[in-house]
Amino acid sequence: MDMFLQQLVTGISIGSVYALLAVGYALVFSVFNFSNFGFGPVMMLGTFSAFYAIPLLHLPLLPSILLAMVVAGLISFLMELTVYRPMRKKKTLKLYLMIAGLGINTFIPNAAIQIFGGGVHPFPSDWARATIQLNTIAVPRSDILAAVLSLVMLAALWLFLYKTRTGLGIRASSLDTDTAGLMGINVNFVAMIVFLLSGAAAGLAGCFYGMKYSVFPNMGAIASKGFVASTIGGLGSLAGAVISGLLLGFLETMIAAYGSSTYRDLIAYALLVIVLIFMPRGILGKGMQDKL
Amino acid sequence: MAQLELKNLSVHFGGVKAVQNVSLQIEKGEFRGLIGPNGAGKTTVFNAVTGAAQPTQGEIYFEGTKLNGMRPDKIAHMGIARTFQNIRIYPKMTAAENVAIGLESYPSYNAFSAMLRLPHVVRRDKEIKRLSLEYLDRVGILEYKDHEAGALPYGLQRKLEIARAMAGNPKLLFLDEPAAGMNTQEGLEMVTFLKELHSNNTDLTIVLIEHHLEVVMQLCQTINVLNLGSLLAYGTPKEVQCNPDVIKAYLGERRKTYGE
Amino acid sequence: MKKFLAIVLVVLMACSFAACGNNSDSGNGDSAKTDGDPIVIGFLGWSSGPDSLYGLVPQYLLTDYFKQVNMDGGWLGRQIDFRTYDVSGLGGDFSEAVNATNKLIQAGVDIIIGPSNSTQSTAVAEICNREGILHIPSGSSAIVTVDENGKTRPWTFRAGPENSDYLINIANYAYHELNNPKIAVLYETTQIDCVNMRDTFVNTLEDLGGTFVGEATYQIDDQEFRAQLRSLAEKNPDYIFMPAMGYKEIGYVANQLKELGYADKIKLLTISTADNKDLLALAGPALEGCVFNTTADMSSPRFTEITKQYYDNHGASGMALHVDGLVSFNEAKLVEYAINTAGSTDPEAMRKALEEAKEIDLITCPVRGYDEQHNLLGFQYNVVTVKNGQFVSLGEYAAPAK
Amino acid sequence: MGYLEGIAISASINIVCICGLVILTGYIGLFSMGHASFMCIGAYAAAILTKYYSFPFIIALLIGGAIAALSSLIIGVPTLRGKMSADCFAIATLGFGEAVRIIMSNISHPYFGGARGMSGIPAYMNLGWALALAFVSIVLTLNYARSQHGKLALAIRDHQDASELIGINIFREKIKCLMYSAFFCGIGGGMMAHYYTYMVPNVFNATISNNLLTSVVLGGVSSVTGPAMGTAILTFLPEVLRFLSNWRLAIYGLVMVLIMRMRPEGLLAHKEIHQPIVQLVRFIRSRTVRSTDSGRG
Repeated sequence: MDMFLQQLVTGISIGSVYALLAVGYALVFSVFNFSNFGFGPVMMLGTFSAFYAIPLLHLPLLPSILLAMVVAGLISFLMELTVYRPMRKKKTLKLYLMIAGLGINTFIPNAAIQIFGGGVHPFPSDWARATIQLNTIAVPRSDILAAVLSLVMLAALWLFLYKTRTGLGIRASSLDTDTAGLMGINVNFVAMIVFLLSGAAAGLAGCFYGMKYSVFPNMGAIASKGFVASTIGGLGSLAGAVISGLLLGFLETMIAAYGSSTYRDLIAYALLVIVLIFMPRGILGKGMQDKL
Repeated sequence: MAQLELKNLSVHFGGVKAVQNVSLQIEKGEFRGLIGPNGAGKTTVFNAVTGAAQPTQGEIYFEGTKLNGMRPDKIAHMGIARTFQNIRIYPKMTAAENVAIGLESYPSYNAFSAMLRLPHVVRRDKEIKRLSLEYLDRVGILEYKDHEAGALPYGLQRKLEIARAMAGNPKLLFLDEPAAGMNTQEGLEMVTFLKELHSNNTDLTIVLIEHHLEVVMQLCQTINVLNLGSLLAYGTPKEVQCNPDVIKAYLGERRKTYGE
Repeated sequence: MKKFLAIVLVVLMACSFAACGNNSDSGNGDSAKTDGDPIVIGFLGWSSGPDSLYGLVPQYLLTDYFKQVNMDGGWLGRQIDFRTYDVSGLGGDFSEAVNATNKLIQAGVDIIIGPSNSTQSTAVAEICNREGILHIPSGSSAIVTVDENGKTRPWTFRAGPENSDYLINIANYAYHELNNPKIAVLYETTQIDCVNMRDTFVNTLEDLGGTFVGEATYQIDDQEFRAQLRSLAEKNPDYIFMPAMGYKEIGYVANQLKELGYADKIKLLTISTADNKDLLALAGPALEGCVFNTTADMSSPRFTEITKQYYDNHGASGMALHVDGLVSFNEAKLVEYAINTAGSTDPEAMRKALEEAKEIDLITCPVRGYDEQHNLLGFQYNVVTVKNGQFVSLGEYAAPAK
Repeated sequence: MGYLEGIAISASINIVCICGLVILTGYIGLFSMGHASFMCIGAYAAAILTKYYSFPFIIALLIGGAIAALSSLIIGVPTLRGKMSADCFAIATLGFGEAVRIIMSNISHPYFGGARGMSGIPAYMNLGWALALAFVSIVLTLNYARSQHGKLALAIRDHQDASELIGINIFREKIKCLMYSAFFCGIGGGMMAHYYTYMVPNVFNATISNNLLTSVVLGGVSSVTGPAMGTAILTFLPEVLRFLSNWRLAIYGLVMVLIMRMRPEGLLAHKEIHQPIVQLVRFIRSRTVRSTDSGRG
């Protein structure tokens, strides 16, 4: 039982990192129908900004997390501005956008290794590293912070999308980007908001990952788990992304505990593929039936 | 026995009852019209027969074979072809290649001979090309054979779709609003064309969905009227035109459109 | 017609390779060089991608070293042309290592040193032994110097420890010095070095009559070990042996052990990868009392000068000097010995020099030359523990002879 | 073996792999993030056949390809039967890729060697074989692409649902394309094994799969020679960029982004490299025919 609860806590905390990343993918996908493969570097750069800000500017933890979110948001938007927007203007296939993202994914981490060095560093916050003992289970403070802040972020995101005019515009664009443009919604503005928000989610996820594990130039590789989660959740569905992010975290930790750690990924993927076989559009995916 | 028979067909999408308890029979060689206001479920009937939508209730028989649950491509190969309300040509292929898809949707040579380009593949490809051109010629757009289909004008794309459907050598042809989006002149041309098509292929059954009543009146021998998913009336064009229910349904719809 | 054109296409492509590839290399493969020509030494390192610190640190050390050698007039009156090549590539396949090796050979390289992982060392060794080029890697698996038929590769000489020697040492240390503790193993199943180390360790321990209580595995790039640690903890080990290829994993395991509250009872027993100052920053408090069997004592005066120079020149790189970097640095000393003893860069003479060597003073330790399998004789191992957040050397350890 | 020869062999191996993926990605519009697994299967199969059973090289390659193609059914049949979206298929292949790598690493049978890999594979691969196989693969794929099979694949990519109503068996066509791609990746893997003579399962990781995908897309969809050229460029680029030393991979990524930014349709979308030449030849031939005609007249 202890084992189960311990793994549950771990599963939820890593799951919330996956969920935030998946939400970031889903936000961009819901409007522009492609997965931003340049998402890992966004997360990494956001985390590094907090990593340097804390000792250099003597920022407390929460403002530095906020800084990471802002920086990640801006970098994500910069990516949209310099790479994706010009390509979208030329009406390219989404596969090409994804490959451009893969290029970014090669470029930024390797440049970061040369600039920041290839070392692995702890996130500079002693507060987050301490653990709280609940009965027989050890819960790191960073996990509690991660769970709370992820919830806050997701709630804020939900309020923004469903209770504001800009949010309405984004949802309209997610149904049909071209028509939304014709209806007077500024698609570029929507793009800005969407990329800023998804970047912010990545920044937050990156800080949690850094606190829980470490900060290093290739930490963005974990974003691929977010991609898996957002796809399984139903591409473009935010709720699906959250559910499947948590599910993926839960599955991974539980299989490692009760199944086999050697074949963990194999079993996790097999289960996900089974989910996909029964729900070919993902858990909460929109039915994309061609209107004949 | 009727060639196509729908028995109490219902198609529901979630809570939406797109087609409700429709029964109808279509005889071989007939030219049938299927009309009704927007959202009456005409296309859904086509979709149910061709396998694009699953019937919630009821049965569909084609030449005595039950079509329910059959894979769409198998249905197509039983001799049912269709065109699409929203044009579905292959934009990057040439007109001739588009027709070739309909002509040979199950490849007649295997993948290995295709890779090696064996002599019989070359022969068959030539044959496909020749036949494709023949079908293009029959709908009168032979001169556009090497044009990219996506770049053709709207009316020609409709004709190309018909050519592609005909290339499958169907016994039953569903035409989904072939004159949609055309001006009067083009619409008239389409009417003449369809008339010729039917008179040249006497064995071919054609079912036509059309919004323009005039078109249907000129072409069809009998007409089914659908409204809100149910059959409203059946008869010759004359009978249907005078049916008060039909008039009401159409006027009602018109009032709604103008009212908005 | 089309087929003819496809031929033209392929030929054009081949020509374009030739056009782009030949710009910088004017040399040829002949070793008949005049005395004035520089000695070409090629270094292959894992210098980009996730584990770049294992290539970059040696690269910095070696570059500085050869610069100094050149300033002092070079060897045999000839300057050193030191070329470094990244072999990490995009995905860790060895096409990069093979291409770099081929390029070096074509450029008339005299000696190739590196890389440090066994997979790539083996791929490079295959080519060097076909072409008769002296190759000094620091990959630690047996297959680097001995091919699959058990035949020693004549041109490949190891610069670091060999797994069995190293792991026998660790297992002996654990059995004799740690008083036959209960030991569990946590290792990565897809990496050749990890699997080899695990096998040798477990076999040696069982031969000695040690207490091996269980094992668990993890995957490359894993960051979550709590499940494995919990299940290992149930077997009450005193030590968990972890032959990890990167210090990141060791840091994670240490932190998670501490979080789970096992850190007081269960200590880590691990290898030289852990001997890295950056690991202390990552998991210092959690490592208290852990034991690392490493290949050099970093605090020894032997390395004061090297350490000072490294941090003066490369302190800003964000990477600490690590023991594995020093082991790669051994390669330079072996090259120096081979060239100066042979008195020329004649491949056969250099090979002979190394094969017949009786005493070489390496960076990390003095050795007694090579055995028949081209493994270093008398390689010294050192034991390090963590006390109050600092590495403390427990001194050299040599396994008792059988 | 020379340096350029080595790169040319690498490029040829990649071209062979790409030839399969062209059909899967560029034609039928499915993309895979795990095709390295088929290279792995082909490599092991071929290597075991030549090393332990002394099969002739080419036969071993073909059997390796065939085994890879058959193994693609394991992932293809369950995922392609339903109308799984292309992205979900990508995830499924990603999982398959990881699965194969992990299983291969843990097989303890002496032929496979587990994580230690296989060494001492006969070095049958040389530049001649490599170029010949690349050339044959390109020709075969060009033939396939222009045949009815290729056209049906294109049709499915453009309008999947409508194509099924027109009478195309979507499942069979997709499986065929997947098997086709797995076959060529298997052959490429076999070539790799006999070139490096040593391999470990970790070589066939997700990054290799992504590189394959990148080359296909960079070369342009609905084209065979475009991706072949793209592959050659991407194989060669890291070597050309060696002068940048440690910044090499960063710049490689940047170049990739720039290429996509400049040519958002890929290098040769919907075109073949030899088309202009063929047209020119046709034009000249028609000229000469006409002139001889007029001469006779």
